Parts: sequence; C-alpha cells; structure tokens
Amino acid sequence: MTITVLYFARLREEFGIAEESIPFAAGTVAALLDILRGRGPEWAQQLSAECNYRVAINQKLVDVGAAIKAGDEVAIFPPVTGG
Amino acid sequence: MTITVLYFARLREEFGIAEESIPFAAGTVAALLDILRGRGPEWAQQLSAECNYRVAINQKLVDVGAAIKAGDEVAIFPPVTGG
Amino acid sequence: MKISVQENDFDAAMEIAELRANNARIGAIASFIGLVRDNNAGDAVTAMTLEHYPAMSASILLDIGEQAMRRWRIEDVTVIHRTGTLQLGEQIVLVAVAAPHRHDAFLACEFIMDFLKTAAPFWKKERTAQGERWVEPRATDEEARQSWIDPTDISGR
Amino acid sequence: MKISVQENDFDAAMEIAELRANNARIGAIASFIGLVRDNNAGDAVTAMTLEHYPAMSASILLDIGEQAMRRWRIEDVTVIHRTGTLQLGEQIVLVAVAAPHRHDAFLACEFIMDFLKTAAPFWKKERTAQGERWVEPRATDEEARQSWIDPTDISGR
Repeated sequence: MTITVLYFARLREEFGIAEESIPFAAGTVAALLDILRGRGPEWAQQLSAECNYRVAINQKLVDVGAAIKAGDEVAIFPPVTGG
Repeated sequence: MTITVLYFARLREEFGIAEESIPFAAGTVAALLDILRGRGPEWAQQLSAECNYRVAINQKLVDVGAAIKAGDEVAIFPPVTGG
Repeated sequence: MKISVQENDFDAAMEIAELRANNARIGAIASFIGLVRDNNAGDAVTAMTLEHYPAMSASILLDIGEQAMRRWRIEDVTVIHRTGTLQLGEQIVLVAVAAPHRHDAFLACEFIMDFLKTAAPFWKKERTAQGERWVEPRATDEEARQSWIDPTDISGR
Repeated sequence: MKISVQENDFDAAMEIAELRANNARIGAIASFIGLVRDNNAGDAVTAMTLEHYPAMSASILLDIGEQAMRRWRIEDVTVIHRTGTLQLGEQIVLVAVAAPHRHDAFLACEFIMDFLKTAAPFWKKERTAQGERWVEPRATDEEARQSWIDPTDISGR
C-alpha cells in the first residue's frame, strides 16, 4: 500500500522534504518511524524518542501505537508554536 | 461642625434627597447613621443593619467605625452594580 | 493608563489601537466589553440608566488599574465606563490590558472587571415591561472578587 | 462560529461587531489579540514567518471552539489565525467569545488560546540579528493546557 507523509517546520527543513508518497506495509506509526529512522543519522536523530515531535493521521493527533491504513495522510511535526 | 452627606441610587430615591449639609458633632460613621435612622421609619429601615449599604468618606470606602471630620463628604449608597 | 467615565459611546478598536501604539513589548491584549443584555433575573430588559458617584467613580477605577499594574507584568490598561441611559445592545464598559504575555493580560483584565463590579460606585436601573427597577448585586460577583484576595500580599491594599 | 486561517490582516472591531450582531442575549465579550513582540527568549525579534498544516489548522481550531461551546454557556466564538510573514507589531491571532455573562466569556477565551497554543499546527520562525530560528515551545503553555483537563469530564474529548 501507499501512504502520504508530510513534514513541517524544523523537520521539513532538516529532512529537506515537505511531502512524499511512500510504500508502507500496514502497521503502526511506530513501524513507520522505524523505517524513517533507517534513512540516516539526521532522520534517526530528529525522530529519536527524546525529540518532542507529534504525529497526525488524516489531520488527527495520534500516538505511536495508532494503525496506518492505505491512502492515509501521515504528518510528522515539531511541537506547535502558534498563537 | 458641618458635613456633606450624599445618597445614591435606591437610597437617593427612597429618601428623596441626593445631597445635604448637616451639622454633626465629631464622631464615627455609626454615630451619623444613628442620627439618620432617627429621622423616621423609612430611614431606619433603609439604614438597618440587614441592609447592605456602603459608606465612603471623601470617596474612600470605610467601615462604620471610621471617624468623620469637619468638612468631610460622606456618601451612603447601596451595593454597586456597574460593569 | 487611561480611565474614563463618560456618557458617550466608545470605539473599542480605536482604544485598543491607542493602548498598543508604539510599544513593541506588547505581545498580548486581553479585552472585555460589557453590553446591555435583553434579560436579567428572568425578565426582559429594554434599556437601563447608569447612575454613578462622579467624584469617586473614576478615581476608584484608577486605583483598581494601579493594583493590576502592581500585581501582574502588564504594560498598560484602558478602562472606560459609560453612564446615563443605554439601550439594548449598547456598550457599557471596556477593559483592555496590554502585556508581553497572554496569561498576565487575561488575569489582569478579569481582576479589573471583578473589582469594578463590586467596588466602583455605579448603579444600574433597568427598564422592563413591569416598570423600572434597581439591579440587585449578584452573589457570584462578590465571590469573584473574594477569589482574588491574596493572603501573601502585604502591600497593604 | 467563525474560524479563519488567513494571510491577510483582520479588523478586530469588525469581527467583534459581527460576532455580537443581532444577538441580544450577549452581555459579555472577552477577546484576545496576539501580536508580534519585539523580544523572545532574550533576543530582539524583527519579524516572523508562520507556517501551518493547511488541511489541519482550521479544523482543529473548529474542534477547540466546539469544545468551548460545550463546556461553557457561550453564544458564539470567532477565531482568526494568520500565516505567512508578519512584521513587528502585526496581529497574529484573534479569539473573541460572546456570552450572556463575563465569567463564561473569559474562561472560554483563555481555554481556546491555551489549546490553540499547544494543539493547533502552526509554527513560528523568528528573524533576529543572529538570523532565523524556529521558536521553541514554552513549558508554561503546556502547563496552561493541562490546567483545563477536567477529571469529571466524560465527554470523551
């Protein structure tokens, strides 16, 4: 299956990418994060447990245990600082 | 000595007077209130202990124990309801 | 600090623009506008008359504003209170507080309103289908004021 | 309820006028305006750029507004958040809440700001003399959000 992954703010800049479509076998957010961390040290560092990023599936905030389905839009971003 | 006494809102209407100059021997707010209550049943009722009126001397809220001096402006009024 | 007790209506946007003018330290403006509501204590209200104690009303608003300036980190305060006859929907009061951060602005704004409601010498007389009547104070207003009493405050106020 | 995420500036007075139009139940309007401040974390700030997640930002503001409508007795809510590049002193955000009584209006307005600050997907990048930098979240914002968690709330939010 294919999913869309979006990156925002600091993560968008660090990874040099705002949006991508990637193949992903059905699984949880944690499984996706493992794949992304495997891309290199920058990815592993930015997505390490200490970094305070948030994940949304289809525009709803989720925990790393949430399941990702085909066609989902997964967004990964730093803590928000609006207002 | 002479003092000025002001009445506001419901008290002004009930007493039919907004402002008066009255002779007053030096004393406390409580002494003034005793004199005013002696004017008749309407005064006694509106200035009874159960009625929730407030007293200010020279535009500062005071307790009944406060002393009144010659020339003071004493205001007696119901609980405020602005805002 | 700007304190005004006036019969004329006010332009809240202009007041807020003045409050923040030329002060780049301001990151937050909390404001409150009180309006003549159509209903009080279960009865339809069509208008009201606001009486005040002219020699005292502005000076106590200034005192309340100064208390807020001492208690929170705020840059400036505007309080405008109207008097006279006001129709349904008209503006009664504006409190606007400018501060670097929002929490100070919110707290100071609510503090000023709570003290204004319970200490500033204004009285409302409502017009209803049953005639005119003086508005009764609400117990919740006095409770709101009491909630701000700070037992650790030794400033003497 | 009016929710808008937009690049253009807003006219707070016009927004508040629309919020209260034709609703005589409203006796209180609490509002908040956030501005670009000259200083953050000790450094001079000259401008900022606000990035957001377009598909999510307005919908989560709507969700926060609906939570406030359920939790307090309020009549209506307006939330406007700007994006793009903003200069010193420019308006960033407006939250305005109309209610019969002031306490509901104040609480709902502060609630919306506290949740907006910690849940709505906006990110600020500041321009300083040292260059550009992403704004770090403040721990006090998260504490403010936590303070609203109601252990008796079984609505499932």
